[in-house]
Amino acid sequence: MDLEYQLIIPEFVMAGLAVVVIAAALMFRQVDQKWFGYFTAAGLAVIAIVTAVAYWNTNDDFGTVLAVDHFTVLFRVFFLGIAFFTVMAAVQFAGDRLKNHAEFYGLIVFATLGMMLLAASRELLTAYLSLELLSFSFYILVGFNKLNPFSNEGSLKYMLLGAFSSALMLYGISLIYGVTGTTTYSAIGPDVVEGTRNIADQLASFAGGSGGVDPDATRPGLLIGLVLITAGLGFKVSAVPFHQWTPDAYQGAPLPITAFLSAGGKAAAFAFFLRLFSEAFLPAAAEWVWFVGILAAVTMIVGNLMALQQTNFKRLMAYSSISQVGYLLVGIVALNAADIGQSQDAASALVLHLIGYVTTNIAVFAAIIAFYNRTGRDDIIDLRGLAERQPFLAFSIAAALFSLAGMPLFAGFATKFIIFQAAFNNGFLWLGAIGVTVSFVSLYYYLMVIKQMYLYEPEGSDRARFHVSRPLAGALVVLVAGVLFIGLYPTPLFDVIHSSTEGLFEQAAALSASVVGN
Amino acid sequence: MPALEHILVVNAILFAIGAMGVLTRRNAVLILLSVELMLNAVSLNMVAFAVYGHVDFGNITGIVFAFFIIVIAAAEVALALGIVVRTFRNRATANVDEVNLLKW
Amino acid sequence: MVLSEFAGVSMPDWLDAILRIIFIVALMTIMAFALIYGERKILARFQARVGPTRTGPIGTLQSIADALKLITKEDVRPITADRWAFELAPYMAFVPVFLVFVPMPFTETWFIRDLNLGLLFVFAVLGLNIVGVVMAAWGSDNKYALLGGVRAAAQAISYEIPMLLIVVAVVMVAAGRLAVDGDASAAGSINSIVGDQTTTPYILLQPLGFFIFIIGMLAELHRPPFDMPIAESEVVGGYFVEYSGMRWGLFFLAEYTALFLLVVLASSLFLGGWNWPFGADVGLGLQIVLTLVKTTVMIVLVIGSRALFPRLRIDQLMSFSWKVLLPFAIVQVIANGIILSYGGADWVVGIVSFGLLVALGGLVYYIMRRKQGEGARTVQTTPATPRVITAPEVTPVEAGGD
Amino acid sequence: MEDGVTATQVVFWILAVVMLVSAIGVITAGNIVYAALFFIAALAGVAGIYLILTVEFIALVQLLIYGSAVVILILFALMLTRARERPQALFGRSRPLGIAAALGLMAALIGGIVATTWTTPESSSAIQPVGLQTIGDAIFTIWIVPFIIVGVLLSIALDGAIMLASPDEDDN
Repeated sequence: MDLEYQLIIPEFVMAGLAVVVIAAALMFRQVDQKWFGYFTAAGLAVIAIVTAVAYWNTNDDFGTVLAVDHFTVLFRVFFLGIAFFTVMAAVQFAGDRLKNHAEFYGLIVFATLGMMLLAASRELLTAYLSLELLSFSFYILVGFNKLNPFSNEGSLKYMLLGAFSSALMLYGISLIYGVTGTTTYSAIGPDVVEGTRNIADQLASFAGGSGGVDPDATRPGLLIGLVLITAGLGFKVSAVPFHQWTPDAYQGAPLPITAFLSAGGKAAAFAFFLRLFSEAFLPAAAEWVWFVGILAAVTMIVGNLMALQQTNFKRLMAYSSISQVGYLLVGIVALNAADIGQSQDAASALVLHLIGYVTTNIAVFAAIIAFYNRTGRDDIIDLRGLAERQPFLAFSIAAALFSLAGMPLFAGFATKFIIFQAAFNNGFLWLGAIGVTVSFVSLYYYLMVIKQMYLYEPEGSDRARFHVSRPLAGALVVLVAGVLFIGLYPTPLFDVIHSSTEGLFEQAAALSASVVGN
Repeated sequence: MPALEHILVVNAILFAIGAMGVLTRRNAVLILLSVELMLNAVSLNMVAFAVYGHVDFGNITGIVFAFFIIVIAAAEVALALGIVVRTFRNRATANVDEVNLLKW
Repeated sequence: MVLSEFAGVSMPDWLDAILRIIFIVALMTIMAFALIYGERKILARFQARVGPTRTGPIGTLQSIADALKLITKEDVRPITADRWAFELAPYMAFVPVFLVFVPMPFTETWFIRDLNLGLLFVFAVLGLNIVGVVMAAWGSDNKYALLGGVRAAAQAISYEIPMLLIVVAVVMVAAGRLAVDGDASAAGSINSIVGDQTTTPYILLQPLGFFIFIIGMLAELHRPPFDMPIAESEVVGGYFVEYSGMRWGLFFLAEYTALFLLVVLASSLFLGGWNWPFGADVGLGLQIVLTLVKTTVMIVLVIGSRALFPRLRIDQLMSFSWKVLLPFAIVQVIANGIILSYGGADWVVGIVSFGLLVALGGLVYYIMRRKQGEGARTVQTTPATPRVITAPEVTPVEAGGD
Repeated sequence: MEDGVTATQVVFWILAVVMLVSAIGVITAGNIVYAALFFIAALAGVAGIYLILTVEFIALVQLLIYGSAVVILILFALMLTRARERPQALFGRSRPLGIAAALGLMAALIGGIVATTWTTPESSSAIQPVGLQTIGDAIFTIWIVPFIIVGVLLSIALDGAIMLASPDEDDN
């Protein structure tokens, strides 16, 4: 079997980068640790640029397991960017508060590698293993501050629940495999159509014992598999009934890792979600749309309501990110449209919102990291008077929070608008309505933070102005500019995304054509 | 050979027992053991599907999948025990709800 | 196969199975008695003594006398011990070893079953032995037992890895050679590996493998110089310190049987087992003789190492496995892969492996020299533990039997 | 099935009962070591079922990896975390809820499985054992990427476990 290894060179280079960083730290013990961070960041930037240039026009498969198409390349560059900004934001933090720096950066790179592979997978075994690669890196990274009991605890809970959710998802995968006989997305698609034809009727007839249906097509196992996969994925993206680990892991993790977890972890899980549900399960959309819809609604509502009562900034961001997951799930629900074009619009809207949300979130966290480097505190009340002590940080946080709340001019508005529009267009009025309503609720808690920064005087012994280290400030400027840019002029980004999601729907388009043909 | 449905039902029971362990136990090591039971049920499921449904088509996906699940489970145990040992060094307990600085 | 052929009659399956089990148990017991007697005699020679002489002609019945004493001895369980773990542990340690007999080829046709995955089977099943050890250690509720058990577990997992990798390397070579005859998939079966060594014993192709296998074998069996888990001067006998009577005897039987089995395995993998190494076709009788001679030579080697080498420290033992043996085993596997996939000849494999062995020796020598140079002289010059010289408790059997 | 109750089926049910009873033992044992020992029994049952399904390779891998490695690691952790000798409550407060949820899951799974018509070969003689070579070929060609990922993943797990568990200078 001939495999075109040149397609996955970036992944190999990533693994090489991580190994080099870890090995270099063993060899050069005298070097200032921050250089490992800058070296990693430089490596990530180079890989990102080279990948973007060299692979953009690729549309190929690596064996049966990976697809290297526009979608993959877009997400490769996206994840590399996330990792780059995380590392830039982490350098000073890690130098001050962590040990084993090289392993810290190495694990960030490995986690990014897992994300890249996850976005590229078009086969369940590969996807599962990539997801585990990603999760394992995060389990370690969350517990990285190993003398801090909060960090241990977050890591322990995250790990145990993560393993449990993996088991649920795997059971679902096994049922899907049992029904369809394959784990390749594109091959699942047609079988799913076979398998779910009239599942509702079949279930009804099974319950009624009438037995009047064709036994060859009686496959509720498929439905259970779908539910379990969604539940497992719900854990990974922290959708609501499965969100318990999120606040703990977020609060326990070192701050840069909280940023990385909320941005990268979520983006990767959604890339997987999107590819799986559009390439493999779209033909069965009528079966899963109701429970994903309920998941989305509950997630939006509970996430926002829980966020209202938080006092710790990390926990606030945890619940905020949960509510954002709700909005993203609306995008998944909206995949179920009358025609393929509308589905693709929904997918593009989802990716756009993902990019906007991630940019914003990293901006918030970069600013909070800068604040934490100075003060070592992360409760909301500690932000008091930040506008006087460090106006730029206060402005960045305010801008990013406005964006998360979905205020016009900022990224959040444009992207949320498009995603809700997709939901409205595809007939999910109620979801869109819930989303818009809870967005107003979210404005309240974001404003509380902004109020602390702008309306109160600084408190405590340390009221002096302070400086932000230059690399971190630079990264922050870029991120805030990105938030404003996406908010004001999302069209070019949307076009790029739209061209990348095209490949996801080839299968579904072919299938629907054949159905129409019949 | 036993019927496929019988194997699947046995696996489902094993899986549910594991889930019950995860939901009722509070010691980290015991939760981990329960998760391992669930993973065993899954790999058994995979092998059963591969053997009954698809081997004759040359499809051994399920067997390969089971192999990888076993490997992952081992790695998971190693890592989880590292974390447990770490927690124990800091807190002298391995019970997840005694580890309660954060709300569980 | 073996028994029905041997007796020249056909018999029902269940009878065949029962006879095989009886055969194994008998062989196991006899081998253990012989080994214990041989060990005591050989060690005595190393120490300028004569060993057992009183029971039977030149002491040959000593082991049987010991066994009788063990059986009649009171079986004591400490009051704080965990009942189930304590009482089941000897069986958990014993049964896996018993199962390892299944794929062992004593001659071309004498084996219980020629498993296609025989090598994997041996290691998978033998690994379970350690569960019994840990159960005993935990169940005894004794500090020294627990220490011994933890040491045994650490040692077992550490040395199993290089050993397994080396077996993989051997299987790669075997598969390459068997593929010429058209059946590479038989390379997992021990008997076909032995069958392939008609002209070249694999020790010539994988000298590094032989070395690592012997080291790993000594460690797996807790034989000196790797006997930290049962070192009397450190942990007063280790994990079975609280055992007495027949339960203790079971641990002992398991240990000696494992020694015998691993020696048979080593001679099958590297010395050609029942095969005459220089190209002659051998009949059944000669095969038995060859197996016996090869195993005896290796047993003398193993027992001799007990008398000749000082005991390591536990940290030295662990670093040796992880920092020296494991990297070399990995390099060996990679080297074999590269050479074989590019169609290299057998002698290339052998020379590379030999080169690696020399490099390993050089590395160990260099480390020891550097340690001495750094002033860690005390570590290196600590005399061989007094145990080896005086050896009043050479085998616990003797200690009990006197 | 066309061939009535065969010996294999009897063995299967014995193994299944052993496996399930041991699994219940794992989740109800009052002592962690007992739970680990029950776990070994459950694993042996699973390995036995693999043997019935004619996949010796997976059975042996199961024994090799779980039997030696996992169990040793677990007992190790028990010893390391055993400093405080007092009876620990092993069950959480929400026990009835957990049991109910798990029973609900079980009912749903069994219902789904029974209601589904699975693709099976016409007779059990159509089931061919899978050779080791087939599995090896598949892993190193079709599944080479997963294989590499697993390699990376194992090294990460090892690295992380060592880093997290190793004592620090300012450890107490």
